[in-house]
Amino acid sequence: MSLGYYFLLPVIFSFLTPYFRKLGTSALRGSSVFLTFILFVQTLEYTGVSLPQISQFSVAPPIGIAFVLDNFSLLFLLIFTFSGFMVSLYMLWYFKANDNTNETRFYVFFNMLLAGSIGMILSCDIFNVYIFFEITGISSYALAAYNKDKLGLEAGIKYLIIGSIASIFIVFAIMLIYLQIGTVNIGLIAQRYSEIDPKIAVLIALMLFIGFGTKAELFPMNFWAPDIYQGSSSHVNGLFSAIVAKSYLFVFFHLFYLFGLNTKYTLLIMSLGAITFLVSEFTALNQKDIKRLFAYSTLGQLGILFMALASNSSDTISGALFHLASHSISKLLIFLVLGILISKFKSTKITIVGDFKSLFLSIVLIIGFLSILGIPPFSGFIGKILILKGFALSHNYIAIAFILLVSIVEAVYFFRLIALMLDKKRTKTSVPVGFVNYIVLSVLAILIVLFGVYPSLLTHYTDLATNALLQPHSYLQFALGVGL
Amino acid sequence: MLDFFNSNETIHFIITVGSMLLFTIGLYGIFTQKNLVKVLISFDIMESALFLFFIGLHYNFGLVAPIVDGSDKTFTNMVDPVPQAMILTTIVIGLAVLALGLSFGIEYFRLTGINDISKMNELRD
Amino acid sequence: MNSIFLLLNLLPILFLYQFGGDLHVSLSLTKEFTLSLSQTPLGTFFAYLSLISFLLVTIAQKSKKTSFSYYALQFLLSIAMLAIVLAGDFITFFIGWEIMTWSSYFLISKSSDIDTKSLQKYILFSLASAFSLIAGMVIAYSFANSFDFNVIQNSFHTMPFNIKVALIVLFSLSFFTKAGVIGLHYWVVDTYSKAPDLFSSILSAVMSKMGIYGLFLVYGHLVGYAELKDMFGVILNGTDFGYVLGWIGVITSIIATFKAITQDEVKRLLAYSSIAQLGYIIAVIGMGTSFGVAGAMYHTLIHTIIKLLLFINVAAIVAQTGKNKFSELGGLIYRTPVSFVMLLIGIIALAGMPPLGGFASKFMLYNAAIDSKFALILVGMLFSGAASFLYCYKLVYGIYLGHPTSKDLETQKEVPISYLIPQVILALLLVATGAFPGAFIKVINPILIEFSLNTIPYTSMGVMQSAVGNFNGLFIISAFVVIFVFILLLIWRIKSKAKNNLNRFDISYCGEVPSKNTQLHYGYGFGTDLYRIKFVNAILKRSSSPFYEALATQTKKTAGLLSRMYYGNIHNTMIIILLFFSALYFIGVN
Amino acid sequence: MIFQIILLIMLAYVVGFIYMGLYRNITARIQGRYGPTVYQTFYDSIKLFSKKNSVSYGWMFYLGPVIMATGAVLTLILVPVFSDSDFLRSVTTQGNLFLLLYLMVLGPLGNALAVGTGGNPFGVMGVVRGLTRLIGLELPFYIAVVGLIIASNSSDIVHIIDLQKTTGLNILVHPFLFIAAMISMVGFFGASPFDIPGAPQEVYSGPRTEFSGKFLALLMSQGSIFAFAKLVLIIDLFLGGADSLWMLVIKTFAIFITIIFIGIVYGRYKVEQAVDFLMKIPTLIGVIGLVRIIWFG
Repeated sequence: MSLGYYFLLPVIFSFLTPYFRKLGTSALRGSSVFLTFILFVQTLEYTGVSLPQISQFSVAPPIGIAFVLDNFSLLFLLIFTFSGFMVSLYMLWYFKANDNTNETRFYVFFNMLLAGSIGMILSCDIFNVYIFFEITGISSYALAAYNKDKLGLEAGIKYLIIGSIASIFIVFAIMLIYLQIGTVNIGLIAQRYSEIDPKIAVLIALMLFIGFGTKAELFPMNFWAPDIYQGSSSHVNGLFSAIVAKSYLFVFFHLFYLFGLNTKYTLLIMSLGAITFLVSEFTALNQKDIKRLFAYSTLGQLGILFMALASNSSDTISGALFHLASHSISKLLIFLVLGILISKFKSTKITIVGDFKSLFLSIVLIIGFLSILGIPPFSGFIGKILILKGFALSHNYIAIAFILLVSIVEAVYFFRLIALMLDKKRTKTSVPVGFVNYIVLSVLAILIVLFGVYPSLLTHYTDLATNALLQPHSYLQFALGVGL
Repeated sequence: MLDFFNSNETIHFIITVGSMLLFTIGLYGIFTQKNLVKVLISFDIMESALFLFFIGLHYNFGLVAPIVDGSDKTFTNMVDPVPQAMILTTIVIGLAVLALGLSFGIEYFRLTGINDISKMNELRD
Repeated sequence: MNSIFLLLNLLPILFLYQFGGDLHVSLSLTKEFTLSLSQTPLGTFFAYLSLISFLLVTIAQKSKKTSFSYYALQFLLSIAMLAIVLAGDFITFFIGWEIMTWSSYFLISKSSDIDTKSLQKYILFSLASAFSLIAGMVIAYSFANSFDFNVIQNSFHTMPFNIKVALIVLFSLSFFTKAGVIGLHYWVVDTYSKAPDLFSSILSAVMSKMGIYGLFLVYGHLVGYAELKDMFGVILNGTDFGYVLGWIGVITSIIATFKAITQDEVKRLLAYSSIAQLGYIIAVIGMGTSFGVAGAMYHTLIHTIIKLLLFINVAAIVAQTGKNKFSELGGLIYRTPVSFVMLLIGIIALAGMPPLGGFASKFMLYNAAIDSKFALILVGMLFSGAASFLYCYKLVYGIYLGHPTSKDLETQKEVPISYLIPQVILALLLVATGAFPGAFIKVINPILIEFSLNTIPYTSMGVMQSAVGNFNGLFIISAFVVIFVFILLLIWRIKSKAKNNLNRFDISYCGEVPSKNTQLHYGYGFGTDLYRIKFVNAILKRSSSPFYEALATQTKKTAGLLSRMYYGNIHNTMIIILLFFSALYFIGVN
Repeated sequence: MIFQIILLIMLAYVVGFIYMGLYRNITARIQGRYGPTVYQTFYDSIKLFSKKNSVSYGWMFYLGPVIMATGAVLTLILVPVFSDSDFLRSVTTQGNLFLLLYLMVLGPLGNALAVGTGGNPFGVMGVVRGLTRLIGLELPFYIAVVGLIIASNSSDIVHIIDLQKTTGLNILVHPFLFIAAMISMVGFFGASPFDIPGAPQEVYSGPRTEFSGKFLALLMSQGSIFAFAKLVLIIDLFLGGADSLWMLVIKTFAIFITIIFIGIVYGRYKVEQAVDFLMKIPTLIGVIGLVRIIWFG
């Protein structure tokens, strides 16, 4: 299968959604499951193929779309397609158990979101990256607001405004690049980035930094993020946290290393990542709204990822990628469980965590929590220790101390939730889980445990991805092969 | 005198200054306006400024539009088509965002009667 | 269910026995991480200690209605501890450590009187301990390029001095927290007192010992006592390092002892006593001499036995009467005589009285201090020991002696047999260690060899050798028994008849005749008069809780302050982004 | 050996009671009273042993005094009475100074158990006061003992005695330790100013409130045996032991009379005052002696 289908299939499905709706709700839901399943299986097939691979096809020459899949993007592709698959399965239950008047709208934008985020990580043309960036953006604004309720719309509007700012920065940066070098091919830009007038280079770098950093929720550009998470539905938050934020993160660091910005900006990004981590974990302590709480938690984890990914050392980056994968799975798990609880209790107070009675949900939720906290034998532990080990190997002890100290703050609210869950004095209501959710949540939980006890399953890919990120020769060769 | 205006440098200068002025107007709008529609308009002004800037800088005096109609097979004397294609795409995207934003705004206004973005603060701690 | 888990708990013991001290397995997780088990004499000792404790506690659980998940978590906990003590590298150690942390957390949460605050205290301190450990282990990795204990041990002396100190401090902090050194003990008392009653025995007897194991591992194995001596120099006959640790331990022990005396809740008293007893161990663990290590090992063993015995005893009483305060108990001696005798044996050992095993371990501790000439530390230890008589007496008096404080206490029956079986076994162990104090030397000597220290001379099972004289436990206990029986017979034979079972109100009471409503149980109040002693008052009125409360408040305030940034105004957010860009641009361009 | 032990117990019993009598007599004379005869306590003991009835509150009440007496006797036989003689040497070598320190507390513990069983609040009050006082009382004594152990590098009492033949008596070599130990000893003998636990005039009767008949007799006898043992211990540690019966009597009497004279001129401290005092002056003196040994010895 050509890489182009990664983009085309979701788009086609997205456009066909109203038609599927006419065929019936099961066709609609089934189509999405089918799509994400195909994409996921296809991605699994790529794990056995020698990479990078390229697919190129023209829309209107000379503007063609060229996709390059290297090991770095493969890891993200795996995460995205897997998360998408899980969410689409989950939605089978969700729309059955809840109001489904907005179902069509959700699937349109869900498929579009997949198209956009996958396109963003596969595209080797910075302008196409921008286009996919916008597609992802528009579909996530729409997903935030798809219920057309007050909070959702507010979230959508806020997201849209922030997205517009980010896109202006990115457009500006791309224009400046084109004016300076006359190309939008990432490979060529990477080769010739050093030829740019230093003052303009700083401007371009900063604009890209602000543009993608805003979307990737880096402090101090992330004041909007908790609002969006609070306003959106829980499963949408799962998508934001597992797919959307990660795709921006991908572009951020892909360009960061390709353009050789790592020599100059490492310290800046690391310290901003650290501040993100610190501020969000502290802020999370006071939250009363469960979705907002986990928004802060997501911000915090992204902060760690920023710290680790910017660190320039292959050990840390490999750990960070592991952590990223683990975080995606765990957060998805948590948000999906929260979705079940919220749809039961019609409330988003943190106390709902203490009100339900379901052994299965408690166990998977606790697994998710412990994994994010980095407690063995769950996958988050391996991620965290790999990151810390990487920092230790580069003798960056301040980062280690920082991460560990702030992690204690993180533990405060996670264990407050767990204590709430274990509190026997609360009256508990039993919660229907749904057959599909048993499967989805157990798969996620099992993966968390599996990566925790048998990490080489994943470290294999993260190591390859790290190599691909830090030594992008083969990527560049392929990217340069694209005529433009 | 006219030659002065016909030189590339002058045109580029005027375009740069003009579009940056326009950009500043948009920026001013963002900084001061709180009405959602006005904010969206400000964004569009900024975007338009960028489009003008980009297209304008790629226009050199004496070149024609890059339209291939089949009769002329030589691609000389044309402006670089890439920026134009890019801007076209960006305009489409900008339009989509604008439309989405306005529809959000309308829906939100219907529900709450608020169109001031600084008063949209139901989502907070 | 109980029998199933009893068998399950037997399995690891058999497994360990089967391997006969030579278990070396490793399993590669990733290219850097290996899970490896590697049995050392030290680990074997702690493994048996914890496994047998779990077995005994499981026996006691027979008559208490216990859910499957409780048993399962407890079994998981025992396996985690096994992983800790058999670990051959830090990854295994840490995984075991954390599984221990969360499985015990869930076990504690199953208690009926646990509250969120105590749970939070427990888990946060445990995690702080774990994070300190993780920091130490990654720093060690950055120099040794391996998590394997042996590799770290071999490359330790090549590390820079400040890294060595940092490692020792980090590891010590981690394990001190687990053992509950004063200042880091904030979680201990609440947790021990509010945990499920039988689980408190595991917490105090076994889990705190994992901290001690960690200290042994670091000081004896990873760093090595010789290296400690080289690093920090020598004071008197011991190391500087040991001297500092000695004071830490002694101060812990003294403060906790006085705190224990003033407690009203039985399990809180035991918790403080646990802190105090671990203080002794910490006081000698850093001395770097054979006697230091032997004393610490011996006291580890004895304290485990005693605390298991006492906590099981108290758990039985609490289960039987439903009361857990001295002010609500009393006068149970003739209702639950066997329990009383068991507790009596326990406190005699806890006070370090001859002829039971408690004295043997205290003797070893004191010898260690004498050996290093740490006289003031020794005096401190003796002093704390003297003060501990008070809480020992409070324990036995408050529960069993004096008068019953309520009617239902007068009709109590003896506790179920399943509680008594482990207690009897443990009491016999205390008698055995008292009679054969030398026997344990045989267990300690391989560990001393492992730490490359001189072995302790062993003459016979009954005799405990030391640098400054020895004592014959077998002789003492037989002399005690002979004299005891002799005097008993003598006084028995004296003609005068004792009027037995006198009415308990038939006491001399200033001419008054006490009635049922007269408060006669003096027990729960005692200890309060200690406040009148200046020195003790100075200790008692201080507490670590204001510090931690203030820390929590400050954290909350900081959180409040920081969260005001996220106040949901999108307009300001936009402006901040733009201003941030301009700021960065100006910095970047200039 | 058994014969020797019984002999020793008898000796201790007699000497102890005579000293007790002397204590009462001398105190009375100093206070300007006539006082009981020297043998009065001895008679009391005999009388109590032969009383027909005694009150018991159950078996623990019975066992308490026995434990106490056992502690006293065990202490007695483990303290070498005569230096340079094989008298009970095979027994004394089985123990050491640490063991003795702890055996000395076994008595109060047994007492406390029995008192607790009796259930008289005044008795328990006395016990608690006693145990609280013990905190302060032990401290200077421990310091002294630890100092001696470190100075002579042995916790074997026989060795400590032997060593004094070459280095000189410990009372001269380590005077600070001796003073500290002596102040403690005043308390151990229940003499003023540390006699609050018994405090007959104030708290009814203290720990012994409920005891009568043979139990009280046993308590008194063990008290006198124990007093003798303590005196012997002091002379062993500081005065080089005694090589003959006469020396033993003279030396113990000297110590004993000192204790009386110290005690008699002071009023009674309250518990907290006693502990406060003991933690300050004698402890400080002891610490000076100890520091002298470790750092300058």
